[in-house]
Amino acid sequence: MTDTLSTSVAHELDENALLQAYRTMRTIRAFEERVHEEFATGEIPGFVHLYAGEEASATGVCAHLDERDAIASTHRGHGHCIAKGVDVKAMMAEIYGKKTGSCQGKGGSMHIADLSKGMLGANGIVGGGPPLICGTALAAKQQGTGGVGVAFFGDGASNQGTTLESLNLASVWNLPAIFVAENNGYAEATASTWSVAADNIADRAAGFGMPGVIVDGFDFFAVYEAAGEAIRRAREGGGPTLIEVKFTRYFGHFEGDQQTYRAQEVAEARENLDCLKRFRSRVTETGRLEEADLTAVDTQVSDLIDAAVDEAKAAPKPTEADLATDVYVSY
Amino acid sequence: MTDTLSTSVAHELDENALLQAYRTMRTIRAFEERVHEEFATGEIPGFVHLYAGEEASATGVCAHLDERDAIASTHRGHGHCIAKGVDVKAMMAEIYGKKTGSCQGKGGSMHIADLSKGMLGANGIVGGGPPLICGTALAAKQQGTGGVGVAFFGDGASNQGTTLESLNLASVWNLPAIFVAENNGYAEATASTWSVAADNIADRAAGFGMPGVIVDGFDFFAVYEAAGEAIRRAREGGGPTLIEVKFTRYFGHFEGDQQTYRAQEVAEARENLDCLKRFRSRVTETGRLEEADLTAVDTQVSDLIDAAVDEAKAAPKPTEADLATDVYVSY
Amino acid sequence: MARTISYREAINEALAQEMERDGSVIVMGEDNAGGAGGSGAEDAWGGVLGVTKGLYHRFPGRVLDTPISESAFVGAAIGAATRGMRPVAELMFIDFMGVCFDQIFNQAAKFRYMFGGKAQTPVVIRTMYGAGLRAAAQHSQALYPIFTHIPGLKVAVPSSPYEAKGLLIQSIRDNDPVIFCEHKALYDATGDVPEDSYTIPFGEANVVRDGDDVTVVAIGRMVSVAEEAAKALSSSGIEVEIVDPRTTSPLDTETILESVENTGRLVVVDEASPRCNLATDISALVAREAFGSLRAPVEMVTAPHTPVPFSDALEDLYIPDAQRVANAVKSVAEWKR
Amino acid sequence: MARTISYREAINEALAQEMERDGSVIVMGEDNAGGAGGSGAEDAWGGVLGVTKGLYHRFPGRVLDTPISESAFVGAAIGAATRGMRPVAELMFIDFMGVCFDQIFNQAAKFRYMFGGKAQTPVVIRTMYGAGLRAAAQHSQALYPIFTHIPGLKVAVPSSPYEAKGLLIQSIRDNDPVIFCEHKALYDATGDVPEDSYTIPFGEANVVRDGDDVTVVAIGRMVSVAEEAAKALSSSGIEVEIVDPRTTSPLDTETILESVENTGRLVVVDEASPRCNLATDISALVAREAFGSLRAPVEMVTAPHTPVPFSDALEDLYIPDAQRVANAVKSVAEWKR
Ligand SMILES: Cc1ncc(C[n+]2csc(CCOP(=O)(O)OP(=O)(O)O)c2C)c(N)n1
Ligand SMILES: Cc1ncc(C[n+]2csc(CCOP(=O)(O)OP(=O)(O)O)c2C)c(N)n1
Ligand SMILES: [Mg+2]
Ligand SMILES: [Mg+2]
Repeated sequence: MTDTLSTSVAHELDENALLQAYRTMRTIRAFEERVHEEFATGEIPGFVHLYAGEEASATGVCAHLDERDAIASTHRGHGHCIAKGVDVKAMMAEIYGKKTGSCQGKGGSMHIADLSKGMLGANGIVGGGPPLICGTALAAKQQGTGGVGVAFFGDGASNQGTTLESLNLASVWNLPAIFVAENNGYAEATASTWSVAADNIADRAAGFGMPGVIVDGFDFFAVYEAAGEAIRRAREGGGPTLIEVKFTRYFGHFEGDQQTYRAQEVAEARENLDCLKRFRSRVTETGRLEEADLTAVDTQVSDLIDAAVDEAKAAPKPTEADLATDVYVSY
Repeated sequence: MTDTLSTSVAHELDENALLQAYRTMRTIRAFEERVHEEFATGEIPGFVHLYAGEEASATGVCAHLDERDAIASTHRGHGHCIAKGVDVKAMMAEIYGKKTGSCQGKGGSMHIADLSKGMLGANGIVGGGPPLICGTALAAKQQGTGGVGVAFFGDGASNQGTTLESLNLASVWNLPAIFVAENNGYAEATASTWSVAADNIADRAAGFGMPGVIVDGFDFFAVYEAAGEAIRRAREGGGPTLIEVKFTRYFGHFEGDQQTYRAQEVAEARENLDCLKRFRSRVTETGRLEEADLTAVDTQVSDLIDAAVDEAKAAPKPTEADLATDVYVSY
Repeated sequence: MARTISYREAINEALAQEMERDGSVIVMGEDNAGGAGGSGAEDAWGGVLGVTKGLYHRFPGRVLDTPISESAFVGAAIGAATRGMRPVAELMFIDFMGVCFDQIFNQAAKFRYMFGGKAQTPVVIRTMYGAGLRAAAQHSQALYPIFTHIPGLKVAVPSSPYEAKGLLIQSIRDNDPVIFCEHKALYDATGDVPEDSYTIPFGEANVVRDGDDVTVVAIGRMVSVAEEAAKALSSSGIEVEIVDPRTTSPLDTETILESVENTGRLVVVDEASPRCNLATDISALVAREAFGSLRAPVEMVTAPHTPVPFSDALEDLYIPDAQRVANAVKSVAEWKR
Repeated sequence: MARTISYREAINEALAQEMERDGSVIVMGEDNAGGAGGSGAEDAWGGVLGVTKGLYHRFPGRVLDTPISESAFVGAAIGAATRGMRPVAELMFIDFMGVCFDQIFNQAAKFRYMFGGKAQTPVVIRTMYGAGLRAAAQHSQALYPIFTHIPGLKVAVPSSPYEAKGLLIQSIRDNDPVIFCEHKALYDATGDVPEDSYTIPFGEANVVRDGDDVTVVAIGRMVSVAEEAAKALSSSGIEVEIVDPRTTSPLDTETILESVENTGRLVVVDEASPRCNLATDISALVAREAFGSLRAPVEMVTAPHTPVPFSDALEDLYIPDAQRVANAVKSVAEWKR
């Protein structure tokens, strides 16, 4: 895990792009920390899984994507949504179960989606996304758009048959698909070193005929670079890639998790590895951005999240009239 | 693919064992060729998949097994059944749908089983067997019997999620399980070189933390040796192995298949690689067995199959009284 | 112009006509062409029973063979459907749903609702169901009740070549996920089918035969079994009205209820296992909505609560036949309080 | 001696007592202990909602965590059951059946029949079902009708701590595969439960409440909803008889039919989606077998034909409640031809 801002990457990203990346990561972090607080008050219903600590992955990958591209996410989906451009206020309202939410309150945290943004949904099924992404990649290929599909999934999901067979299908069909294994060390309370019978998830790539890459998930630039290469190759017809991103999740598996199964890891990671801290010191030390630029973003983001929570709380819930609508297009 | 009868293997197998191996392979071949003929007359119902050409695999693996051990098979299951000691006459009767069959006529070719012999069934679901074998291996481990579980499956099945996740589970639980990928080149009409996005199925082993071995499936001794090592390791607590056995199936995918998707491969294999021919010439050339011994086996087998077909044809079918029995132990 | 063609040909023609009409229609499944990567001919199979034969050469790049990875390729069809394609994926036997059901019932079926009405998933899953081919317990089931149970799915069960073509074209044009259940024992059945393209709307039952004495609702292949029974019954003076719902979800409850309001008697013929199946579904509907008209107990003719047996001797007893239908009809026709 | 304990504790106690009694009983599932391979405590979770907590240390080597590979580990439980073990595998949410259904319905359920009566597969699959926890469309379903549809499976749906313990012990001792459906909103419900081990036989309904006016058959958590409705109805002069089938397969048809023969009226309360569910199954049974006694249409109170919504405002409308049950009872009680 090196700390040099690779020149090619530095070259690719202008100030605006750097600021945008920072804004995305900061938005995710602020969103999650606020949901964490609000959940504790008891006002947010259901199961909520937070992405804090993992921001560099969603952000570094999605920075390469545009409207031709689709992503599929997991139960831990807020970060992917934000990085793919889903409206933050609508997301917050969705988490509160409000009619103004991304899914009119019908989906909740585990199902936030915005198909108009190419965000195919958080997914309550571990391993649910990779098959779908074979499909969005196939569509892009058939339509000749140059688009790619990206499946984000966890270390736990890397043991699910649906994920594994998707790797093979993507290779056999030579799809423009990227499989991003987010190895945050645990699936619920189970360590990935135990559940994944290989040194790295990326080691599985060879068995499915594609390159496997390991990146430091605390390092936005490392993710950005690896994803860029894979996405470029995919767009050019070079087929799929498996990227393993390694990092730590900052909160419990879901809100309420006591986390007796792990020890000091989180505090250490937060202190020494944190993606936001590292990004900040790197771009300032190399003179690409000023502290003041970043602090301004922090303030804007903080205001946005405040507004999102206020509006979400004030918004109306769906009503009986909504219960049976939108099951089908027509029935 | 070498032709030397490895000394360790030669040492392990006495004359009786060699004769037994030959008898098993010959029985499978004769069984399948006869079913092929009989199917053409229209008297055998349903879908029938023949194992001819692949005899060395079932035989070379099962030669190491005893009553502590269980195997799971596929739709192409006759060979595995015979090699694990299922009664040949009962098998034939089953294929004819008779009350005297291994399954009272309720199962048919795709479901022949004999649990008292540790034969967990042919299986109509591609990828159905590997999870089950994790279970029989787990049972052996929990019970401390030293038993192993062996899952036979095809190249096509090596792309099924159920198979892949079983590899991982077997490693994670360190099970005494052997996964035998029988790569006969095709899944139905689809070439394994196309459907398996890796040079070899065995290459997938590394991603699941177990050794992967490739053997010449036309060579009984090669299979015997590789299986022996894997089974020994498993019995000693050394965990699972993936063995890829490469060969060619002699008949179509199922009876009735026109096989326009492949060319000369079968005739060449039958002529130059056939496991029975090679076994025969090796054991006679090295002076381990006499031609006459083998010919005597041929005759005995041929008589057995004749009798099996005659008895199967003459046997009664199940009746209305059988329709609703044996769904449950009690209900 | 109508000609006599087979159920298999009707399905093939529906696929071909829709592929011709709409470039977003693609077809995928194990050996739907056949021969990929082999040393011999491509389109070697055209599906395991030849249903997709010929499409591969006619529509280059649009008939995709797949590895044996039903979750991945059925899921891929679903994912592609959210991005402007209209994929028709083949789940070779309905019995194989167990390895890919999640993609169907938790993904495709729920997207629109979970995502607040903003998703559209026009995918068709063609699949083969039913007993009669001595294919035994894992290749003979009639699992459409399970799909019918799931909100968000539509389920078509064509009973004839005419229905097969019209319902499949509708399925492909439909904007919701459709499970299209083809009875494997019907592929060689023939019937009059218009050459031109046409659709049969979902949720519109077909009254196959008029009659005033007993309503028989029959699903899929059971329609012809019911017709056979009806003929025999007619000669003994009982006139049966046969209703073929054609789609089990949506279900044309109106036509069924109207018929029972006229006849006062109901028999449902369903090849599926007896618990929580279409026979119970329709019987319960009638017992709730048309109770006042019912003049006899409802009757249900179904498979027994057993796996499908292999032996022909048993399988023939397993499948509902005209005799059992006729007996059920007689019992409700003759029923007295 | 009976004490008041929770549904969660009752299940835990059943597991512990059977593990104590029979060394072949093992327990497996994702985080059934929790903490495997981690730097902290093992038995960190005891299942996602704490149901298996404490067993890991009490029964060394017999509580197995698993990777997220439901086909592999549910299949492993099934395979082990054919070789002398009595595994209890946890499918965390019933909604996850889609990734492992094949092992359950094509393997475990069919072995005995397909293999001519020579297999025995005493496996229990414990799984959580039901709405009410704002867990949304993929974590709230009541899919027991699907398992009930499958010949070869038994299905238990305990409605209270007492039922949970007795049915689970029976499930473990039973020699057939059992799907044991725990309602996630009942885990904190309390009730009297004997300390000693006991079994509740399958296929024996419990008449929860006697009444002569209307029979209400209610499944799982719907039993307490029906009880609430019954209390309210009693004060307006309608006496409801509540039947809890306890197992949906086998189903105690006798008790249901006897009750309806007395009351002449039936309401079935089923949390599942309305098509091909238990409500239709039981309604159809009654409309066939007790038609002569029926004095009103059958009524069914079920979830609507939609996925389970997330928002509490919608989910509370989705789940059948006492008011809807009471309305249904009144409608059949007051029905006139
Ligand atoms: C098919 C399925 N099995 C199990 C679960 C329950 N579950 C939800 S999240 C989770 C852990 C996932 O771990 P991982 O893939 O590493 O993702 P992370 O939570 O670490 O982001 C589990 C077991 C599920 N939702 N779906
Ligand atoms: C889940 C599932 N998908 C598809 C099939 C249909 N099918 C039966 S055999 C077969 C090919 C299997 O190929 P392989 O695993 O290589 O075994 P082989 O036939 O070559 O022995 C297919 C696709 C099935 N039985 N089960
Ligand atoms: Mg993880
Ligand atoms: Mg093969």
